[in-house]
Amino acid sequence: MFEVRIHGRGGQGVVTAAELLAAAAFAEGRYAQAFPSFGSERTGAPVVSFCRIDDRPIRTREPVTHPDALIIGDPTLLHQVSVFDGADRGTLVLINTAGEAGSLGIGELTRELDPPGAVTVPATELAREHLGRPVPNAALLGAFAALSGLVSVESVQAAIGERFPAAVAKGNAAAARAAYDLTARVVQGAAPARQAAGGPARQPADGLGTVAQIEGSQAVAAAVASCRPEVICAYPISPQTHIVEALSRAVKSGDLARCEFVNVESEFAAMSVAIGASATGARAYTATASQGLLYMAEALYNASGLGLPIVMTVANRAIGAPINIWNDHSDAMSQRDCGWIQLYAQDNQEAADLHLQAFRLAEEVSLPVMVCMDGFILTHASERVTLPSQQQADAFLPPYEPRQLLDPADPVSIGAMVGPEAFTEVRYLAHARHGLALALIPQIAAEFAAQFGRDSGGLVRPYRADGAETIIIALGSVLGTIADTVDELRAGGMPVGALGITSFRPFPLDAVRAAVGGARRVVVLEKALAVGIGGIVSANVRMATAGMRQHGYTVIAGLGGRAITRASLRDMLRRAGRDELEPLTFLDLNTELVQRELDRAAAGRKSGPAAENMLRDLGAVASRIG
Amino acid sequence: MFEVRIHGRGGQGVVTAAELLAAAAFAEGRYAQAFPSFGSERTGAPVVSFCRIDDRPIRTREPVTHPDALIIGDPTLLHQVSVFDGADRGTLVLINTAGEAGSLGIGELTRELDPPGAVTVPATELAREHLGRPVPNAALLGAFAALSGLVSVESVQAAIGERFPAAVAKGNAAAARAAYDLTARVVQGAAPARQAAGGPARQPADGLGTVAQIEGSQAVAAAVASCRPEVICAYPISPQTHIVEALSRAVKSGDLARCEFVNVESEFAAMSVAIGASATGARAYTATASQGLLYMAEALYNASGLGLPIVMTVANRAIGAPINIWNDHSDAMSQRDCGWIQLYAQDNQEAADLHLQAFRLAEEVSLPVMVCMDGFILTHASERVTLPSQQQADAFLPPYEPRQLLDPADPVSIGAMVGPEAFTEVRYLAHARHGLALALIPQIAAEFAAQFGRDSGGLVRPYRADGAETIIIALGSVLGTIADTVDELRAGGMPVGALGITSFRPFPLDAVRAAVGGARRVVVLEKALAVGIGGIVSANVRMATAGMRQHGYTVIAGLGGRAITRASLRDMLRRAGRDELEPLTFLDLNTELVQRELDRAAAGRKSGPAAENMLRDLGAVASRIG
Amino acid sequence: MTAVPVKFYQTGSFAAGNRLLDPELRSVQSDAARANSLTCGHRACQGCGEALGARYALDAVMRATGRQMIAVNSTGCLEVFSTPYPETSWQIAWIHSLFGNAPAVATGVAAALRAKGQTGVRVVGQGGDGGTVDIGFGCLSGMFERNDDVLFICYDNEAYMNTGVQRSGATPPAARTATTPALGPEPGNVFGQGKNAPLIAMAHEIPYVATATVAGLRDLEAKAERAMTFHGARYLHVLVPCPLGWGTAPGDTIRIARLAEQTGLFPVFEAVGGEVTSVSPIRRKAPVEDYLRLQTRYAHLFKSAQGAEVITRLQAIADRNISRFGLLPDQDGTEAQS
Amino acid sequence: MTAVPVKFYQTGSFAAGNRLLDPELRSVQSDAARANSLTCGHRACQGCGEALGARYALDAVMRATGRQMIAVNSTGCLEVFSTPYPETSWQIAWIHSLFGNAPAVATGVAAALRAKGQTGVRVVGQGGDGGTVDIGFGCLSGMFERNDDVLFICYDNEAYMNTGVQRSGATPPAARTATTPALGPEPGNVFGQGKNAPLIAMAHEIPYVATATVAGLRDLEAKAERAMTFHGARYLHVLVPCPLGWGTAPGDTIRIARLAEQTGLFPVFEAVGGEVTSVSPIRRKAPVEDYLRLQTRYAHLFKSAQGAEVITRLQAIADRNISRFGLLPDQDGTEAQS
Ligand SMILES: Cc1ncc(C[n+]2csc(CCOP(=O)(O)OP(=O)(O)O)c2C)c(N)n1
Ligand SMILES: Cc1ncc(C[n+]2csc(CCOP(=O)(O)OP(=O)(O)O)c2C)c(N)n1
Ligand code: SF4
Ligand code: SF4
Ligand SMILES: [Mg+2]
Ligand SMILES: [Mg+2]
Repeated sequence: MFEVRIHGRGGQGVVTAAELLAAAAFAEGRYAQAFPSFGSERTGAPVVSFCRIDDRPIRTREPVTHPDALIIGDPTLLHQVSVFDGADRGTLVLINTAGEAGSLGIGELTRELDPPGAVTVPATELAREHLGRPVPNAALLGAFAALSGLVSVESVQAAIGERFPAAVAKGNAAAARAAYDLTARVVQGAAPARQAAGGPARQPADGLGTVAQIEGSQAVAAAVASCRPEVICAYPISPQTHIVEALSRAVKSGDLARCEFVNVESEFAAMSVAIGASATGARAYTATASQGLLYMAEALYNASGLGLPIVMTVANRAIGAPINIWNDHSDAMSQRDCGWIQLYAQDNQEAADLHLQAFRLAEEVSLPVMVCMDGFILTHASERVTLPSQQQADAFLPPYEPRQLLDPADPVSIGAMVGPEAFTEVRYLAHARHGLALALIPQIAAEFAAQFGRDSGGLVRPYRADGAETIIIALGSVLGTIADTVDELRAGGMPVGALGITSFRPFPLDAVRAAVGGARRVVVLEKALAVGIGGIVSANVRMATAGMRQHGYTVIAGLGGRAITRASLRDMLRRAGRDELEPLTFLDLNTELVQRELDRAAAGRKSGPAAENMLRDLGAVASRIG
Repeated sequence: MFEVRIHGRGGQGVVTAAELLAAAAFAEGRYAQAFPSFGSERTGAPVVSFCRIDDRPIRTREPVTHPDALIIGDPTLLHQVSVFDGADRGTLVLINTAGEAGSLGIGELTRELDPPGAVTVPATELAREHLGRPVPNAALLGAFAALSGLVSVESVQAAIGERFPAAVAKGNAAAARAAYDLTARVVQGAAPARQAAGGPARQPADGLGTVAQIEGSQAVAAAVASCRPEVICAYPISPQTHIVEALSRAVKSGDLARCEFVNVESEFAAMSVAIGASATGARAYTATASQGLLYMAEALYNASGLGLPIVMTVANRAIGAPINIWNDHSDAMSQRDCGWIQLYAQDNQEAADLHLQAFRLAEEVSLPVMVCMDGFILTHASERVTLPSQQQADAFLPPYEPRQLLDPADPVSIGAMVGPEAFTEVRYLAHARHGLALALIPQIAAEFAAQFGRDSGGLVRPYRADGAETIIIALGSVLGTIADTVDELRAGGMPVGALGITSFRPFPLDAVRAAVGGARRVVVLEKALAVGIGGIVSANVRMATAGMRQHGYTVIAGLGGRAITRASLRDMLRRAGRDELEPLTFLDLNTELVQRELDRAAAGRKSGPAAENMLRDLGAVASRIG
Repeated sequence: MTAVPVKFYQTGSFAAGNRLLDPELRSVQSDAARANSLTCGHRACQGCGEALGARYALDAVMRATGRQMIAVNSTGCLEVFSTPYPETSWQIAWIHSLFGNAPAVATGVAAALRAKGQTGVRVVGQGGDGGTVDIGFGCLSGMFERNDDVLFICYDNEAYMNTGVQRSGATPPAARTATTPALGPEPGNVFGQGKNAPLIAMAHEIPYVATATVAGLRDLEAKAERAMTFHGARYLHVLVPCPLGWGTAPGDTIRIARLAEQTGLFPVFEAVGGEVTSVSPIRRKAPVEDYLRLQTRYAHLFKSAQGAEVITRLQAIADRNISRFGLLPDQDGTEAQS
Repeated sequence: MTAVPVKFYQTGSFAAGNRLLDPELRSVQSDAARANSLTCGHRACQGCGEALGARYALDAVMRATGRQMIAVNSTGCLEVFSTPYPETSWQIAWIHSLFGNAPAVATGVAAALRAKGQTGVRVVGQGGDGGTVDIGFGCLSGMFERNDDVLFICYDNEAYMNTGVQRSGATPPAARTATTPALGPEPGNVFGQGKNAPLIAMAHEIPYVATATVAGLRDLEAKAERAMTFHGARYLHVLVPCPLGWGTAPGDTIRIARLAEQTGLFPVFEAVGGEVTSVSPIRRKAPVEDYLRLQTRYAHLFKSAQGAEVITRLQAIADRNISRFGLLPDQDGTEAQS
């Protein structure tokens, strides 16, 4: 695997650069993953993006901490941001400057790293010349192709061609070529283009569908569109926005016919519109996240209580206060008992596929389904996804045939009060329907696998769990990073395995029990915290492992977007393997920061707002370091 | 214990009758409990109320299923409602009619019961004569005093005097007296008034405070008022209404000074107003239930995230769809992870007391607190409560000294965004504050006990748990019924005990572990259901009992107001004792009803709305029986 | 006759519980004592204005649409008393979701019908004043703004009746409710608060807004029918006296509603595209006192010296309405607009 | 100079993320390239009308109250760009709670001050158009209805900017946003939708309602100050162009705002007790085309034949405003009210 980190400033096309690089690699039959860190387009703000390229599917989701290559779009960043973090002497370094590398003063910054020296390219100048605008990203990629040989310049040019309108594409492609040539001269001959080791096909086996290097949100939107939804309603909230924006384009352009797109005034309204639409026999879809999910809480319980098969994407994000737009599972977990089925996607392929399965499932058991996908980590990551053709989707998902329908020709009343005489039974029935779903989910996944030729969905997914003494349980995209970590630890001789839970509601008690039955210890990695007790998934897992004498650990990780790295996972699992872990552990907690605030609070009553105190503290600390 | 059931029609004062009877018993130094079933004041609707009287505190909360006495306010009910349900030959029966008992055709209805015969009294006529209105309740109570000797007619008259304005009281008292005299003649001498066996004092030991026979909502309102709240905001929802109505009277009349009462437009606004008020340094209070709690969900997380010490009563009620106004714990449980402290009251004394403790606790740890009390079962039940004097409350609860304050003289910003760099720490800190609360809750309870001379609050409350092989865990008012059941089973030789959890958040892992450590099996009785997995409290308890090899049972009971009876508990615990219980059991589930709906659903796709199907089914079944 | 088992669950809810009778008891509901009830609502209180208003409004819509309609109801008295299962009062497709979301659910119904091409089927949302002007107002305003093809009907009984008569944004000044008790220096609901939903609806510039009362059932029917001739968002605000909440005699419901009109306290009008197009003139002007005296919610006004002053203020409100809407064309010279 | 560690978390959020720069980078924010920025908002985009409007409005309130004020902010650009911790831009007591509840939080602040007798301290709520006219509208209307002592200021940039320019209830017809793309037969936002928040506020009959734009900063200040002379609920609606969302040059912000006024698309007026008391007359009337052409959100109008027709419809809207509010006293003979 080759890992690239791209630094630049908003306006330089840093995020696009990563995506283009991924597209170029994809075009050469490789696997690629591109995702933004500081996804800013405002002129001047420092921005980071990442790109991984490999001949095998890429599973890890952590940011690139140890880059094989660094592309630096603006030399003024060198002294403002620690761009060389994690670089070593093998790291290729490409800097956009018209000046000399020597004049940049890098030596000082990289003394300990001792890199083989940086290569410079006047990318902005080349862009100005060929494109007429000082946007250096294409030129940087051309130079990078020459420097690294990771992708050919032709592939870069092709990716540019696919991405931009003709005129812009032409200029960018020319800039890339020029930079390539220039750099090839500088490094005395371009690095030979690497060979793809029998890469994956760009066309699915059955000739249907499309394989694409695509942003997660776009993939999900395409999958949803292929389900022929009839009413889509949405209220914007990051990181859900790209999904519904794509769908609004599909509807407005007429690509998605016989569908109403309703821009509502709140999430409470969004779910309410979906309720009305679903009860009137329309296939209804919406998406939300975080605060939005909370604001529709009352309607969530209502939708499930009424048994309406609405499908909703939750682009998982933290919950405030304090407001935080980054990923964790607090939102979906807060609504785990609202009666909805909850499925968690491991990657964008599964995120897309789960939507087809979700509509099938929802309509068969007459219950709403949430498809949970990690916000930003999945929604904003570009990766290889096979999208269904309309024909395939239609074959898999029959038209919506409602159990109950508001129909003047056959009028029913829906939503009457139920008293003590039947309420227990109504709730039991909901639980029984979840039981039905528990049986159906693997069936639907199997049918999906048979038709589409890939595994998506199901109840749980064990990874090297056989013979594992330690099993780590998690949900969502972190499972990829975990799988890589498991491989490393297994290679080092530690008998560890993993278990992904795809269906969190209904919770597959038996499947979990069976999967972890043989292990001596279970580590549950959770992206949410039940304040005042600790683990949420853990408590559910404990119901499954009742009576077993296992060590159980709860590890809270990734809250509010804190990156979960293989290094931290490795270390944590090793400690777990020695049973040295606390029963409740916060991964990578900054204990000093916390202690200082606890001290402030203990020192006197009027200690001020806690979160703000810590931010101020952190700011102070950071400036003290320097 | 003497148990009375009163049947009548809306407008006859059936609920008031039960309360007056309780007040009369209270006046005689006895314990009494009065609560309505069908609390209707609409003319004509059948209504039931209950009254229990004893020389010891009354713990059971189930409706009176086996009455020692039946008071029937309208003879036309005899053939419409099975008023004799659960009666036996020892049951006293008093019927309001001007006619002959023989002419009512009771014989047929009571053949199997073989009661000693009913006594009649022309209560409506007496009321018309003495009161000028056909409201028979006072007269019925007078007659009942003569028939049963349970209370003296003087106590009945005194209770009437306390309840009504002078003129109305006078007429009612006269009617009661006349009915007493008449009945005494009919039964050939009034039954001798029973002696109170050294009943409890009507004045607390320290001479402060007041002992009252009072509705739970009124008791809570009084306790809240004694905390000197500065902003109260409320949005009506059953069964919370009586509490905030009482507080609105206190504010509007000026009794509660320096307090703003804000009638808001929704629960979302209610919590938001409380947030603004609390951040501005005001002691803020609100109350809600059910749908209202869900509708403020986003604001709940915000209040706790900002660390604002708001106190809120949750009058626990089921959540829809289907809409259901009765009690269970679904509402509070749905928000168990919102960062609030959650305390559950066992009875109305504790409900009142917990509010004083809640403000103390909230303000010390800077976290909001929910005081959860069972809707209707507690909020609408009249029982003996000792209310704090203002002086006592002031001694216990110092003025609110906020940790953070919106103050133009010392301006701070509250509620900024926190990114990945500190979010984990912010959440950890919230958890740490819950840890602080875990230590403080017993301290505050101890201080409370020292000052007020009674136990209220704390983390958990074991009942005969020592040496118990089976321990039943529960929250809230059902613990009273459980305590009586435990006594019965213990008397029968079964080693069973109970554990009440008062503090559900923070969850007292250690205390629970310690309390149930010696038991062979733990039965968790839950008034909520996590659809798709089962128990909620159970899963938390399992975290406490990690590594223990106990049998664990989850029993879902009381959903949507289904009565939890000693008979059902007894039977369930006996089965548990033989380990014959299913791991997940629905107490008193009507399995046939459920099965028929499952069959309908299986029979075809368009099976219609499920809840409504079951209601229709039930209706049909009921009429088939007759 | 079937005897039903004793119900062992507690309610005590002021009004909601009242009407939760068992289906088997329906005979009791319609027994002699109820025969003179004005309402058709299966479990409404006697003399319930809401039951009356809803029946007439919905029947009119049913006629206007040839039964091709779907109704969405918010939580409240109407919802509770109209759905005594197993037999609901509704002969139409009907859904109840939540207290605060009926307008949005109606939007969803309308969107589904549009997506399916069922343009012949029309949508009515309805709720009490609390569900409409308070908790549902965000959704209502959103539905107005999008101009969704929904007629929303508010049955205004000026308080939260279903939960036992608490103050709403439609409660008039001085009225006593459970949360605006007749205590203290300013007993009852305070002056200077409250929202005028029809005027606010007009400010949304939706195609059609109208007000009506149960004293003018023909007028109500005509407006419900007229509303169905428009497409887009429409709003009908109907004053429906509530004997329980207002403390009026069950037989006085229509009389009270008429007095609300004739005092000028409740102006009856129609507006198209945000402009008033017609008003129902007052035939015989009545002083507000006539109206207030019949209602125990205003009883405190007649028990204190200060009460007279309050009545004067209420009269001023009525007079302002009269001149603003031209309710007395002859008296103040302003012609009612056509 | 301190080098900060690389930030390894993903955002990709269109605009929110943009401004989440590290405190250490503030020097960059205020470097040469930014020196000509019109705004004082620490992390607002260049040329941000909202930053400008908020600074002038809040400063005016600060002066009017002698700094005795507390501000409540809803989620949105203003909230995000004004609180770059550890140093916030706010020199006043300030709280952010949620996106949809700022008016209610402000009510709570006002109630607390009243309970504590701190009547000298005044409360300002503020938010974007989304937070005000859409998700916050229920709370806003409730605050209006209760006539709580709060001035609420809406900074209207006609879309949800903080999340990347989606349509709000204040988005004008034909404007392209991320959820009303310039595609299909009716590109951009459709006609016949949208709500006019100032008019609706007036229909609540609150003491004071006014509109302003950043083209008239003195006027804005005067209105903010005047608002503080009233007690009860007040509403100030300020048009604040957004270079990012409207696709305008950062330097054109004030020019765009002025054109919004001069075309008649955004009438500037004051209303007391629900009645318009003054309007800012148009000095030199401009055709809407002048306004539209500067904004890429309307670019599609200039690329198709159909576009001209749409521009005519937009012109009609402007003309209706002009005659309705009497914005051109000379031209149509209607005097602007004093
Ligand atoms: C979110 C929520 N809050 C509160 C309630 C309780 N509630 C149900 S109906 C009702 C009052 C209804 O008042 P209104 O809309 O005026 O109708 P009415 O009963 O007066 O006809 C209330 C407060 C609820 N069901 N849901
Ligand atoms: C309940 C909820 N829904 C959605 C969001 C996401 N959100 C935050 S700010 C914002 C847009 C703000 O728009 P506006 O109020 O117009 O302010 P602007 O940013 O345009 O100034 C959105 C959609 C949220 N924070 N909370
Ligand atoms: S309480 Fe009022 S509105 Fe409700 S049913 Fe009774 S009369 Fe009708
Ligand atoms: S997106 Fe618009 S409103 Fe937000 S900071 Fe930038 S210019 Fe201002
Ligand atoms: Mg009402
Ligand atoms: Mg905006």
